[in-house]
Amino acid sequence: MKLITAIVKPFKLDDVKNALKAAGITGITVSEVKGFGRQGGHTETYRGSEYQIDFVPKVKVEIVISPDMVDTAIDTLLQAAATGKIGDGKIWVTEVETIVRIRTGERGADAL
Amino acid sequence: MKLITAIVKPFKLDDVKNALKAAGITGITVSEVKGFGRQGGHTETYRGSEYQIDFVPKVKVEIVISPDMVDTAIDTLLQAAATGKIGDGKIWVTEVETIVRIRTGERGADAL
Amino acid sequence: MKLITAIVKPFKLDDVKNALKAAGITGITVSEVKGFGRQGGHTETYRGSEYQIDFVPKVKVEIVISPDMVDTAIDTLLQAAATGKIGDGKIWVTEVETIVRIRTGERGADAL
Amino acid sequence: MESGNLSWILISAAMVLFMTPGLALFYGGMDSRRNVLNMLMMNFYCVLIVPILWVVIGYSLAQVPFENDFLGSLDAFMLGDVARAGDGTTLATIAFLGMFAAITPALISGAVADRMKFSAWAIFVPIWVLVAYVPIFKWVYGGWLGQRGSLDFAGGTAIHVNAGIAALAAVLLLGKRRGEVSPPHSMPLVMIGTGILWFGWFGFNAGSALAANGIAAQAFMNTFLAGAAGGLLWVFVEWIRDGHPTNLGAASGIVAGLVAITPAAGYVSGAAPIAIGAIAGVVCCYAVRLKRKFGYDDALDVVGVHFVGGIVGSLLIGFFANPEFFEGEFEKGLFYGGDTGLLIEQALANGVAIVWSFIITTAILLALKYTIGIRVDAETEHNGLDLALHRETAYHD
Amino acid sequence: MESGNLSWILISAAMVLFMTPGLALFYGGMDSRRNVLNMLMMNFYCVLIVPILWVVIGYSLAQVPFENDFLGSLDAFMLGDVARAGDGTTLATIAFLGMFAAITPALISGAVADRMKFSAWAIFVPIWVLVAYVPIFKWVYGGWLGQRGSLDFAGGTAIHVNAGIAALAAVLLLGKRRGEVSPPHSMPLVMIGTGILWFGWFGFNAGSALAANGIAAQAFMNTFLAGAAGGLLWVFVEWIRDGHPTNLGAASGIVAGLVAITPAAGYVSGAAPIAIGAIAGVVCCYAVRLKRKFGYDDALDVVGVHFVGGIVGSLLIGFFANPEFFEGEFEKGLFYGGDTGLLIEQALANGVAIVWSFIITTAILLALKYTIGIRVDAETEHNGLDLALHRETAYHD
Amino acid sequence: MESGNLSWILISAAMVLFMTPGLALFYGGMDSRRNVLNMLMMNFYCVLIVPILWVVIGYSLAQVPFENDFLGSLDAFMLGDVARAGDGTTLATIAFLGMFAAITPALISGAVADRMKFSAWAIFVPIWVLVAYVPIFKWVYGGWLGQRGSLDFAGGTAIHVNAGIAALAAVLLLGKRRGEVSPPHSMPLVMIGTGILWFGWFGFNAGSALAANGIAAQAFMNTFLAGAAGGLLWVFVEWIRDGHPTNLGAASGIVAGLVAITPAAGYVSGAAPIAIGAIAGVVCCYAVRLKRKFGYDDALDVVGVHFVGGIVGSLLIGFFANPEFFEGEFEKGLFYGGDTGLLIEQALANGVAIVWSFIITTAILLALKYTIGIRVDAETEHNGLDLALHRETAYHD
Ligand SMILES: Nc1ncnc2c1ncn2[C@@H]1O[C@H](COP(=O)(O)OP(=O)(O)O)[C@@H](O)[C@H]1O
Ligand SMILES: Nc1ncnc2c1ncn2[C@@H]1O[C@H](COP(=O)(O)OP(=O)(O)O)[C@@H](O)[C@H]1O
Ligand SMILES: Nc1ncnc2c1ncn2[C@@H]1O[C@H](COP(=O)(O)OP(=O)(O)O)[C@@H](O)[C@H]1O
Repeated sequence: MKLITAIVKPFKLDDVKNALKAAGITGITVSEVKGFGRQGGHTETYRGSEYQIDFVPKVKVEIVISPDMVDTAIDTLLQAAATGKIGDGKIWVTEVETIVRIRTGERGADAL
Repeated sequence: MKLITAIVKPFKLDDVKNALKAAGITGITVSEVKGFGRQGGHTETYRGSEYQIDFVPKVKVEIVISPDMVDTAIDTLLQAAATGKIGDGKIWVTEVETIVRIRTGERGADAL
Repeated sequence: MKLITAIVKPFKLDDVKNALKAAGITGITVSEVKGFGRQGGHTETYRGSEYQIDFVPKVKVEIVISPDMVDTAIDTLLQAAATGKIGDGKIWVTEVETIVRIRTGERGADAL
Repeated sequence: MESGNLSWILISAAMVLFMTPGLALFYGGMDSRRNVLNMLMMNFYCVLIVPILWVVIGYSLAQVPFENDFLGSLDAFMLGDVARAGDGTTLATIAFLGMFAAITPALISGAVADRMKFSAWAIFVPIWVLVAYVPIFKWVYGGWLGQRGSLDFAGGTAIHVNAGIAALAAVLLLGKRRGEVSPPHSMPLVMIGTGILWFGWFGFNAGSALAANGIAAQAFMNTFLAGAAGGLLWVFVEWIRDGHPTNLGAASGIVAGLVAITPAAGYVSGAAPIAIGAIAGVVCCYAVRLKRKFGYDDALDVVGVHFVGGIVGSLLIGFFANPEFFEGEFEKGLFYGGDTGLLIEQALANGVAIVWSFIITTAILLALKYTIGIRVDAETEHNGLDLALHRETAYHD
Repeated sequence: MESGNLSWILISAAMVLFMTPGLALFYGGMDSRRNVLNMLMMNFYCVLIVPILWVVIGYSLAQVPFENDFLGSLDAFMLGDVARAGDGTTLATIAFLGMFAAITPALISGAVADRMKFSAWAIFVPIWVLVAYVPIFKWVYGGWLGQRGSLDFAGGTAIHVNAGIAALAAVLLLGKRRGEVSPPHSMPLVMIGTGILWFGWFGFNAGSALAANGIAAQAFMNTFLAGAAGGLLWVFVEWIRDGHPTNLGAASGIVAGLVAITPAAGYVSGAAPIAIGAIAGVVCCYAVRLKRKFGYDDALDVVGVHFVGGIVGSLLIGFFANPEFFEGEFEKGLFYGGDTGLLIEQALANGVAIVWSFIITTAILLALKYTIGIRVDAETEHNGLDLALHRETAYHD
Repeated sequence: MESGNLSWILISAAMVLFMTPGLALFYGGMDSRRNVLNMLMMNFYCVLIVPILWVVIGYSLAQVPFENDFLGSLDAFMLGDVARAGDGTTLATIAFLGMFAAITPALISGAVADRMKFSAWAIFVPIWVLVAYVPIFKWVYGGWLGQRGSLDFAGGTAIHVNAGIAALAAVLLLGKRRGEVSPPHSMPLVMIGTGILWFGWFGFNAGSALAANGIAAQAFMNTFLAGAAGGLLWVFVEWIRDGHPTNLGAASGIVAGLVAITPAAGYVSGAAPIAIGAIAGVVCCYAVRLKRKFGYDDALDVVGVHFVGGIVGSLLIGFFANPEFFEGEFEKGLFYGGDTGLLIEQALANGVAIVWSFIITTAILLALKYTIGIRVDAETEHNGLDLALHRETAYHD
């Protein structure tokens, strides 16, 4: 099993979710994160005082997936999440040793 | 060292925390996430317009733990978090190479 | 590639970010989490009723990094995030198999 | 009627209307994120159904003719000829009283939070207004309790004690909430609500003079001082007892002081409002703990604040009533040379209201319990009422 | 003028001022987190620029002299001698009317949410007030439409229909929003706004009597009942049709009922306000769906609530107007023995307002479209207008 | 007194009471999530302790007898016989003035945000009200400064300059906040507060006529125009200077305009309120930057808005005062043919207020600093004051 973690732009989340679904991926877990990278932040102005906001809102998508699906998933993510502008985000993959479905206790591929 | 990640239903968090504590697990990190899976989302109605909310609120629990405790932890999680209804969530385990306690710089089991 | 995950005190985030930047680390992803550990929580009082709040606000910092930078990063984190008081948090390292930059599809060290 | 008096009744009525959204926010902020909309809806619903009910038959049953001992009549059904009255006084007064009728059942919502079926609430409210509120209102204002000499300037007995004991009856029937109780999801919302409530309460109390005169001014001053004293003392008790002065304590104490001065606002003066507010602040600060002792689950302390505060204020009239300062004819309180007569009347009026309201509330809810049910199922309770009952979520990113 | 009347105009004016922030919150809560500040700003901007415009030339063009058929004059430029008037009546009335002028363009903001350039809005508002609002206001109040016998007590035609049709014109020109539409980011904010709006609406309608008299009292009562009936019926329709009673439904229905009673408030009585509110509640509950059918993107339903509600109320005057209850001289509605004359006048007045407002709005926005542009770019729309246009974010941790 | 006048004083008083919660939200929204409750509590505390203080001795010391030059007396201790006055005028006026006394120290809270001990605040407020506010109030109203001819209609010198300079003294003693400063945690809260403040300010200024008359109407109009002009100009300056018009700019400009018109509201007319508001909007928009230049940490710009705005408005009276429009007897401003006499009196009165308030504030805080301490420890500051001082958290999930 593999865990794919993708950091994407928030407004791309719907596209990503739909594309993953279309690619046959049935479960994902999503969270709000803030990113710091090349994209840089922005300044906000309050009463003429500038606040440097270094972190940009991003969404993290986590997918536990069988090894043979990893490439499909990455391709799908690249397609759905890319805008071509700096800050599109990253995808990384890590090894998962065990996966269990809480409801049934099933393990491995059955748990997905 | 292992990292156990569990996605559970929000209202189960207290039970999970208490059960883990009772099982001798002294530290966990928790975050709010949104899940997409078999459980499906729901619709909300605003002025008669339906909004499909695909994501269900979930809680992510992360536990870094020594390898010999992994099974205990998983069993505890299964017990505490299961309701038997779709959407109870997943548990997955990954390998951790190093763990450090920031306060002291201790590493490995001492850092837990 | 490695993934460094650090749980730190929220008010240390700026220091951490600046220190990492100074150490040449150009990208991080941050999220709000709640921690449960030795530090213990606190009670809040509403109309004389006490609520035990077990979880302490923490910030999770995730850094994907080339293996040779891991020690630098950990040292930097230890320096910037430590206050010496209980609850300073943890750092853990896991192996990353692939890292992709969404914008370009670049992989590996180029993707950072 | 002088235009100045009408102006005062009208603005007072608008201020009391504003109190129901204020109460909704006060309660809603204390509630959890997943139940806040149900709380808001229970409150707003009152201000949708009760006004209609009030002008159709409520006012008529409650006030026409004023002399009736136990109940009015249907003579002013759909206001009858009343609307024809040229100078607007009667019409304005009916609207003003309609605002009171709307907020009274809304007060109960705080107790039944997090577990009551909205369908049951929707049926409960109009029936309760007709069978519990209207009669008690009649007895106190113009009816037999009022004629005996009991005093209730702006609705201590008729509103706060009445709603407070109904809240107790309701939570006894509903039972406790499941799972752990959440702390207030938004204290700023609670404080907005508190601000609106205090603002509106000036209309509630000083408007009850039904004229811009000396009594109104005194009621106004009393509303100012009792709210302040209630908040101050609650905060001081907390500070000494628990070690921390809290916002929720300040808010609760302000409301407790305001509740207590409500029945007394047009009968006391000088330092009395400070004393009444302060006593209510202290007593209610302890009274909200009773639920833990006795085990009833009064979610947002309607009993501890409105019932207890209402009783405190109502009985203290027996001590502080001071007719010298007012044109009205009423008994002196004990501290101003009166005998226990007034105090006894106060106790009697409240006793009657308590018994009647408790019985009626229980009867209505029992009937609902064995028909459509009054409590949501466990899953709804766990996941929150907002989504299950209203298909809405309070906050979205 | 009696001090009581002046007191009533002053407090009414303050209440109407309060409505614009209320509207801002009502709309802002419905909007998404990344556009809420732009929404608030569009509303607050109206209450910054319009007051100045109103006293400099707006009032003069709209009302001085009252007899003019089509437009006033510049005789009261910068209020002229008006401010000298000793007893304050005229001054208070001008301020009161200035609040109306400010909130009218603010109503439009809900439709153009999430995509309009703020610079275009900043230019649009004052021009629209001068060229669309001022003339229609004049025609209806004192001008040719009013002289023919059409009725508009507090601004159904002049304000709600006018702003509502302008909203339609604007969204037709702006086009649809990109991407998926977010549900309300904060329902509690919506409900705060609703509470403020209803409170303020008592000043809006009952204040329009410009005295604390019987008409004011009746308008007050009508405002109470129509708001309640509108909310109640909208909720009931939802409950039956969709299975769930919602907070946004209650809020929308209250506003729909209030919109509909606005033109009628000083002309109807008895059960009529309940009927008018109820009809508006039902009709608007269905009307907000029209945008899906016809494909215009009226973000926060300004057309469905203000335009449709305004039309409903305005036409229903033709049925419910009942001069018996009022001192004023006006035609009887159909239900009170009148002929269709009044109804026809109502239809004509609204027809004129619709045509004029639609054309003017389109013309202004077309001119802006081909000069500075009226729509933000796609990236701004995706990321939210708050940051791009105002360098602010609504919430920070 | 006519009922219309009393009605106006009563509603004005209620509106001013409402301003303190409004101010709390205005400040609280600008503050960070972890300090918002402390901010709310500092504000609400003022409206708990000051009313009591005011009726017990404050009013008596400040106003009885009116002729005294420097200080009143204890003749109206606990209001003395005042409450007996049949028609309510005096009582209503005392309540009205009590609202002013309560909000004045609350203004200071914005400056000391995020680091002051609540225990120190709790002691500071009542002492400051007695020793700084009451004397200055006396001197300006009825006392030696007023007798010399200086003008302060609704509290520019006595309230805004006074509180503003106290804020400066306080932050100089407290020192800067540690760590990075957070942007406003909830702009919608700021805008709710702004709406409430503007609404209440009509009571504040127009209510200060203490009657519903021509002066009240003019003060009302001025409050409308100056708020609008202040907001508009601040936004325009930002837009031109920084490239973006902001909500916080609109809110700040409205408040700046309102502050500046406060002393002048009953003395100017025509275009003057627009000029005064506009000048205050521009000046304050630059003045809030002074803190960066001079290095004092005035957290929420009490100095830049209230002190500077108050001075601006107070001095502009010397130019714009126009007795022709009013019944009152006062000097002409420079623009209306007056000499520099009035301007000099204005400068003198403010100078005296500045010196007295600065010294007293410093003295009280120094005494507190060396006894119980005035600043929280570093850890409390890092983690937020809400939890450490009040055992509350603003938001829970
Ligand atoms: N080394 C890294 N570790 C973890 N997250 C990263 C890293 N670098 C970038 N990110 C995440 O990816 C997001 C996009 O990165 P950025 O450098 O801005 O643009 P791009 O992905 O186009 O190169 C960042 O906001 C951050 O959340
Ligand atoms: N493949 C997956 N990768 C990551 N998270 C998943 C995956 N599948 C499910 N989840 C998470 O687990 C939650 C529950 O999954 P779901 O399919 O709804 O029910 P069940 O766990 O009962 O099979 C989801 O809401 C999601 O957060
Ligand atoms: N075993 C663990 N797994 C995951 N997170 C942990 C673990 N132990 C601690 N943490 C995280 O680290 C934080 C600090 O831990 P704590 O035990 O309070 O103090 P310290 O790090 O100083 O020993 C916790 O709040 C929690 O977020």
